[in-house]
Amino acid sequence: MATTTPLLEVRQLAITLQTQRGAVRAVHDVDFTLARGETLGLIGESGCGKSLTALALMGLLPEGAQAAGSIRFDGQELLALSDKALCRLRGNRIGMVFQEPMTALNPVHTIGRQVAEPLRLHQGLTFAQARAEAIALLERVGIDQAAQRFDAYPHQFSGGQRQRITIAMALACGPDLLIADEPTTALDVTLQRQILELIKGLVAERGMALILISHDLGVIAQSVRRTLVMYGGTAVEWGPTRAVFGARAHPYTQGLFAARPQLGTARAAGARLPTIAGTVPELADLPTGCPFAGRCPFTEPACHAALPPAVALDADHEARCIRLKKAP
Amino acid sequence: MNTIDTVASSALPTGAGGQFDPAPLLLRVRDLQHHYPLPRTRLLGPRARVAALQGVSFDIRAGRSLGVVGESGSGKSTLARLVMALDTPSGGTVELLGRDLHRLPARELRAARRDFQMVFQDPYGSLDPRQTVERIVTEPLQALDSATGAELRERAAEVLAQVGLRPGDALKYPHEFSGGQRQRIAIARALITRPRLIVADEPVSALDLSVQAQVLNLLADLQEQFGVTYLLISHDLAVVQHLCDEVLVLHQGRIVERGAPEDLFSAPRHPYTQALVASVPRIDAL
Amino acid sequence: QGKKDSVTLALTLEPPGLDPTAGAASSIAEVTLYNIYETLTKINPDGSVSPLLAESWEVSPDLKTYTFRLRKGLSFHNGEPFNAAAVKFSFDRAGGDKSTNKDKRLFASLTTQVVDDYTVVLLNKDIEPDLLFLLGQATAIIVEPKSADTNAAKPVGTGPYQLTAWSRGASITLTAWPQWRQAAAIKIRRASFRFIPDSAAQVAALLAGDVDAFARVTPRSMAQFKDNPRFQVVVSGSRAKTILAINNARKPLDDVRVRRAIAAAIDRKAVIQGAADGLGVPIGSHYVPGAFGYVDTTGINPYDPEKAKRLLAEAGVKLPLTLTMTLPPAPYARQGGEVIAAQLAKVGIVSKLQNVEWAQWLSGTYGAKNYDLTLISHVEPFDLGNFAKPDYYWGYRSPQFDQLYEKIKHAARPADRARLLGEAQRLLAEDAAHGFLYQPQWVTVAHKNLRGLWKDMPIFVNDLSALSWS
Amino acid sequence: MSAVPTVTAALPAPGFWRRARHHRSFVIGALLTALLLAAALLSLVWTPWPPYEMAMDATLQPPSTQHWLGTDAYGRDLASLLLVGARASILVGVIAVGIGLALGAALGLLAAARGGWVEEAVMRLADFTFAFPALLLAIMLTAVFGPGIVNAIIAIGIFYIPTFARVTRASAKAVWAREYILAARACGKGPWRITLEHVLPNIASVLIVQATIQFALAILAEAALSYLGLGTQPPQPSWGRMLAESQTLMFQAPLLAVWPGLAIALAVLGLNLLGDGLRDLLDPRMARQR
Amino acid sequence: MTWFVLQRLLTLIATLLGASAVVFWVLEVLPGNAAEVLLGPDAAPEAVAALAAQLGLDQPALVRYGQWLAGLLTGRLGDSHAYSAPVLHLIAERLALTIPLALLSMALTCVLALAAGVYAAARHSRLGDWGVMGLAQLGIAIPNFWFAILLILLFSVKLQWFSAGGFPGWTAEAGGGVLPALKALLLPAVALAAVQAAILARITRSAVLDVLREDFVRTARAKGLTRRAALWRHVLRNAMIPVVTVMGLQFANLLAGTIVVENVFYLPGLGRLIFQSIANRDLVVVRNCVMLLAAMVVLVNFVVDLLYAAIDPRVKVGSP
Ligand SMILES: Nc1ncnc2c1ncn2[C@@H]1O[C@H](COP(=O)(O)OP(=O)(O)OP(=O)(O)O)[C@@H](O)[C@H]1O
Ligand SMILES: Nc1ncnc2c1ncn2[C@@H]1O[C@H](COP(=O)(O)OP(=O)(O)OP(=O)(O)O)[C@@H](O)[C@H]1O
Ligand SMILES: [Mg+2]
Ligand SMILES: [Mg+2]
Repeated sequence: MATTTPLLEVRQLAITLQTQRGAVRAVHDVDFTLARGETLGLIGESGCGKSLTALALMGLLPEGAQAAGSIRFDGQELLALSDKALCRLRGNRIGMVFQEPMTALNPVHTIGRQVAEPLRLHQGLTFAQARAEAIALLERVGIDQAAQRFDAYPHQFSGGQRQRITIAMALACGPDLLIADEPTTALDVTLQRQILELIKGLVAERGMALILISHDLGVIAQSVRRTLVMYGGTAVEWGPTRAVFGARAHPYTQGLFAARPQLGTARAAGARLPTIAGTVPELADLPTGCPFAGRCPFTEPACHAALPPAVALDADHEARCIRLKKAP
Repeated sequence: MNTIDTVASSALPTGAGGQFDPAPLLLRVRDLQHHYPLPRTRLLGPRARVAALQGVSFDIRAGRSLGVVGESGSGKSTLARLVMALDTPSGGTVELLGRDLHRLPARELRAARRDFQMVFQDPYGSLDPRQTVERIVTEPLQALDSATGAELRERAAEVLAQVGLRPGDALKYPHEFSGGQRQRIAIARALITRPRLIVADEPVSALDLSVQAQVLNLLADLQEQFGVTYLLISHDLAVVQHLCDEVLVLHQGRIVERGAPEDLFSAPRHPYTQALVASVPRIDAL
Repeated sequence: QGKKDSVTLALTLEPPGLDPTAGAASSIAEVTLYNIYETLTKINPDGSVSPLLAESWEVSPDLKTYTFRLRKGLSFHNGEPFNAAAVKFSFDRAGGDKSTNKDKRLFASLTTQVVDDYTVVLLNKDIEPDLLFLLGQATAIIVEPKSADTNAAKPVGTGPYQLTAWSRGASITLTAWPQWRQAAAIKIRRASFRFIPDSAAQVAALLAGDVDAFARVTPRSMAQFKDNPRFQVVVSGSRAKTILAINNARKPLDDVRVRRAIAAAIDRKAVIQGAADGLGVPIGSHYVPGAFGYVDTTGINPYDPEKAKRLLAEAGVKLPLTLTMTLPPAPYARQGGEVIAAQLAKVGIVSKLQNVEWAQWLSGTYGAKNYDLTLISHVEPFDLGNFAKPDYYWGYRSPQFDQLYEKIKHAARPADRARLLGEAQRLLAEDAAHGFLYQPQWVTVAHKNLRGLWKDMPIFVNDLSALSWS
Repeated sequence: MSAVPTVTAALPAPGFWRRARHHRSFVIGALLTALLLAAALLSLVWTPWPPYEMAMDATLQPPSTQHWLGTDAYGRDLASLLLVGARASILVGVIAVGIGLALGAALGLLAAARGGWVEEAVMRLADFTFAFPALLLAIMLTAVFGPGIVNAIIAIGIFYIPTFARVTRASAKAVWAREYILAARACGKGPWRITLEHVLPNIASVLIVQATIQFALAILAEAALSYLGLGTQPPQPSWGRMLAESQTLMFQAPLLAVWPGLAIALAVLGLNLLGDGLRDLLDPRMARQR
Repeated sequence: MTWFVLQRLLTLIATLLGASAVVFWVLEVLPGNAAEVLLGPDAAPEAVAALAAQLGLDQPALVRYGQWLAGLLTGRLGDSHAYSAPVLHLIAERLALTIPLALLSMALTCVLALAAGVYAAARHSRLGDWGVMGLAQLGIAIPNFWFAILLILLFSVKLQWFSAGGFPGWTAEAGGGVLPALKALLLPAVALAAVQAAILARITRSAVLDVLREDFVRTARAKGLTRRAALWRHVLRNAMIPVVTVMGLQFANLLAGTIVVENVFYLPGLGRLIFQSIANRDLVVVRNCVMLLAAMVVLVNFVVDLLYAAIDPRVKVGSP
């Protein structure tokens, strides 16, 4: 029985924010499931709700934000758990890596102490045990001379090294699920590649499930098996990465892919990139119905009526667009 | 002009000899060096220094665009600041239209600034939040000559139209615009003096994919229309490839490779360029 | 109950040192006089003089030779004997070149002769009818030659009390000296003085029971103790004169009509109310009720604003007349100044109030005579002579008064003196030398069971040996 | 060094007044401050009684229909004195803050613009002034030039110079690090023009907030100086002086101390709340979040 | 680090030297002199002149400045004009009160302010926050001498728990002792601390709130720390960085604030000594006291800088 329940099951997730202009729904109608060992990518432009979704999974939404729907982790309803119970999960069974390696570490604590903290907290290790374990972890994520640098402070490390340290922290207790929220956006491409390789390797090695958030199509393409494209707080298309990237069923997905300058294709003088008209609207200004309505070249009155239902296109590949239903 | 070897040849005095290329030489950078001093750690003894640029030389011909790529800390921004004469180099020269910018008297340099302008990375940070778009856009003119208010207004309306903003936007404040629109404002500011050269330091790296495409198109259009020359700095190889005729790869303050972007990115020679190109995540890898 | 033999007194100001011959602060005398140090004569609450270290004395008819017979068998706290040599040393020192005694001039005119161990003769160059009173003041204490220079910190005298502790800024503690001649009669074995300048703190300290008696408390706080059964309030007369001093040398104040106008513009009752909360007796001249030869001169320049305006018009003064009024920091001056300024304003005299520190008052007003009007209390008991000093800060010059004063100095018969004094008072009143305001009264607030407090206070003194608990 | 909020707000941002209307601290603060100003202005044209008129037969009266707040020890009308006293508070605040702001901001801007040894010198000078506690400085100055409101104000103002210099420098440096400054330099503008056109407007909100705080502190400082007898001098009324004078009668006529105390507390409270409100309203981070 | 300390020390000495010159010349301009004040208005002019000569007031200013500086270096500060006691002794006596008073109120300030500030920040925008910060607003708005009088009214006059002022001294022989002395200092310390604590509480609150918004707090929470644990382990030390700076500045204000409170509670402290000595023109005392205060302030700021380095590891490599 237990083997059939997915590790993570998100249903009808909706997140409401208190803003100056009243309560707005920042995320709505997001569904996905994740089995053990599976990898999922969340992709979308800035402000589409990727981070809020991730924070909702951690139970760390900002003050004034409310989550509704259902998040079941290993059969347990997270939205119903007390903060205390959540604390036992966080850092223990669910780990998270954040975008900014420069600010994600406490500047006044040594990195060793910070890496050892979840170990002492969740596994009740003594200081010496935690230290040995933390050094091993740091070495595993590629910090040279980890034992010597255990008592160094974050400012004594480079950006790439710091991101490795935060990964070590997230992995310390061997979580079942790792959430990485744009873990490489602040880094160079060469470092980005190293970090992504590291995460991929660790996921494979430990059999963790991974949720990787990025706005870089290439990163998602190379790192995860399944992809979920978000726009305006909603999942507009999801399925196996190969299928989503290949079929590009939703007009937003199409627009996104087209706008991307590609490396390697020969440069034609005066070549123009196809663009998506308009700009991403504010949360409070989102149109009713399909959030992409208005910017979408195929907008029709029906688009504004209601959020289009998910249309299954392929095994596991679905998208929300009314045009898809009409298509054969 | 594909390899490092060409540095030597282009370093030769061109004089009237450059005529085999139809476009005249606009910018000539020779052996540019720059050090930043580090804070003293000991009472006596020498101050440590960071060599941000170590002997960089290149030329840009009018109407062409040169891309500069390289990892963080390779000296890209330093190069931009030196070309813009915002800092004094530790060594080397920057000649625009035959004049060494760093040897010009202050007054002449100010006048010469009409010919070269800059676009910055951060569309939120590079516009003064307390000035109207009109004031921001006309800033280079305010600093240059004593144009009347009416003239300034007219010129502002003109450039705003050129970058695709509405006339009504002139009296708004930056925070009323989206990132892409802000970058347009920044570009309008650079365009207003009808410069020959625009130095753009990471002009699109803070923008979303869909907005980035709009700005890249705008830059391309403007070049076509006005024949502006770009010195485009970016860490995104694809962006550079899309816009530039020639690329320099900067590594630890030195040029390690240069050439046409297609060639360079399809067949990198220098190990560093190879690593760089290999690291770019691609969707066609699927 | 434990209070039976100790008492805590409070004073507004702390003495800077404990040597009254080296400083003028009245607080020095308040702590030391008759307690640590003694004088040849003792001034009584009613202003009369009785023997103290001198058993008796004789005065020559010309008032120039005084013969004192000293008490025998006394010694100083340090064990040295008290005798005629000590008296001579004390007086010679006070009048000597290096003397910093406030009354240096007086002692300089005295010659002290030792007749035998217990008899001294004082020869005075001038006539000083009040010499016996003056010899009872703190400046005339008898000191012991060897310890004289260290008296400021380690006072040595012949008095009933000795200094036991001085925590500077906070308190001084005196304890009874067992070898004193009538040690058995002393009820208070231990007395401490606390220094509380802030008037609110004074009230609080009394109400909280921290102090048993407060001599010369700020009058304004008296009201809250009058009806309180825990306290007794003693209101005592004084020899002080609070005046609105006028710079007689300055124009237009050199015109007697202008000065009279000022005097007529002042409603003394209101001033007494405002400056001293009603605790004062109006005076019309530089002399106080209760002093020898006093005459009531308050009717000479009565409160009459109309007359004041007339006088100013007569004098041809252009109104509004702007005068500076310099006010030293004492509350009576600051408060009274405000009231007087309001009164003068009614007759067209605008007074610019200038509040100064004592130091500034002493150097600017008193020293450099740079002022028009100033409000000040003169506490010296007999100081009519200041009107005859040509260089005094008042700038008052009157040949008539000078003659009169010369006569007073040489008038040996009390009746003559009284008449002459009366004449002098009237002259000053008619000349309107100053705006004479009132004789202040001192308020002592004390625990209701404390006995022996001085009813009247010709000089500032806290005679501990007279105190007891009932 | 110091905790200076790096506020680079957009004034007049749209919705400033709309947001302001709903900001509790701002509304209360603005009302109290307006009340203070109104009292001072009113006193110029009208007071219930002539403020300097004494009535020795009507001293220390309790509040009545005649004297709304009662009378003082000279029989003067307390309500009138309070109204006139507001002038002193405003005078102290405006001039002291004016001195501090004018000189301090200039020094701070200079330090931020020039950097290097100039900055070092300015900051050391500020440290130097800080080495003398404010009250001590005031006492010494009033001792030299005589007590009085003008000297008290100058003393307070002098002490404000380094305070403003530090705040200005810190926020100006933050502005100097922004890219739009680089843009202005790329346009060929010199440091003085940049300071005037870009830096000053962008740190204005910080200075405004600081000014309201210092204003409040100045009112308290005047009260403390008056208590020590070094502030406003008679017959001019000031709240500090009224409070100081009422201390003696605290046990007899407590209301005498209550009114000026209340007036000071409300004025200071108002200014502080106003400053708090402005800080929130002018901070773009807050603007975006709420 | 050594360079850092050395440089701070050098500027410290320069500051003090500058301060000494300013202090001396400011006092030089004061009208009036100690001899006049000591002997009062009725004194004979000859006596005043004799006293002035005895006190050395008739020497040129430059000579006296030199003598004073030399005295400062050798520790021979001379005698007070008014008290004719050694200045060093006088100051030491006063410091025995002022330093404990300042420390006591600083301790009170810190405890109150940190507790209130952290509590309010933890309850951000809730009732507890409003309550505590309302109190803090009130604390800032009330003049401290007024508050002191209220304390006396309540605790000394009404309840008679404490004496209304005065200081019994630290030793039993002067009628005091450690406990009575502390008891005498308690109300003044509270009066002094109230305002400072209110200010510091507000700063603490906003510092804690600022740090709470930092990314690393979210990281800590993501590790499974409860809100409270994250606050204690990760927020506080970071929030201390701005708080410590303000505390340094406050210590200076506190030293000056003692002048007022010492007046209300008639405590023989350094503040009142300065105040009185200025009035008495006892400039020897004033000069040295002011220098002492300045030195303490500068020193405290120096210590704050060092403390900074202790709290924030980034400072060590940092710029001068
Ligand atoms: N604390 C908050 N208060 C108010 N609005 C918020 C808050 N956090 C996020 N939002 C808003 O919610 C929306 C979704 O934010 P989210 O951070 O999830 O976007 P994202 O997809 O992660 O974007 P990015 O790529 O920029 O990180 C945005 O419009 C954002 O402005
Ligand atoms: N003001 C400065 N003081 C000291 N060192 C500096 C300064 N500015 C830059 N550097 C150093 O000079 C080197 C080159 O910096 P530069 O900013 O030119 O790099 P970059 O290529 O623009 O990097 P990025 O992609 O991160 O913007 C780096 O090592 C950097 O640390
Ligand atoms: Mg995000
Ligand atoms: Mg850069």
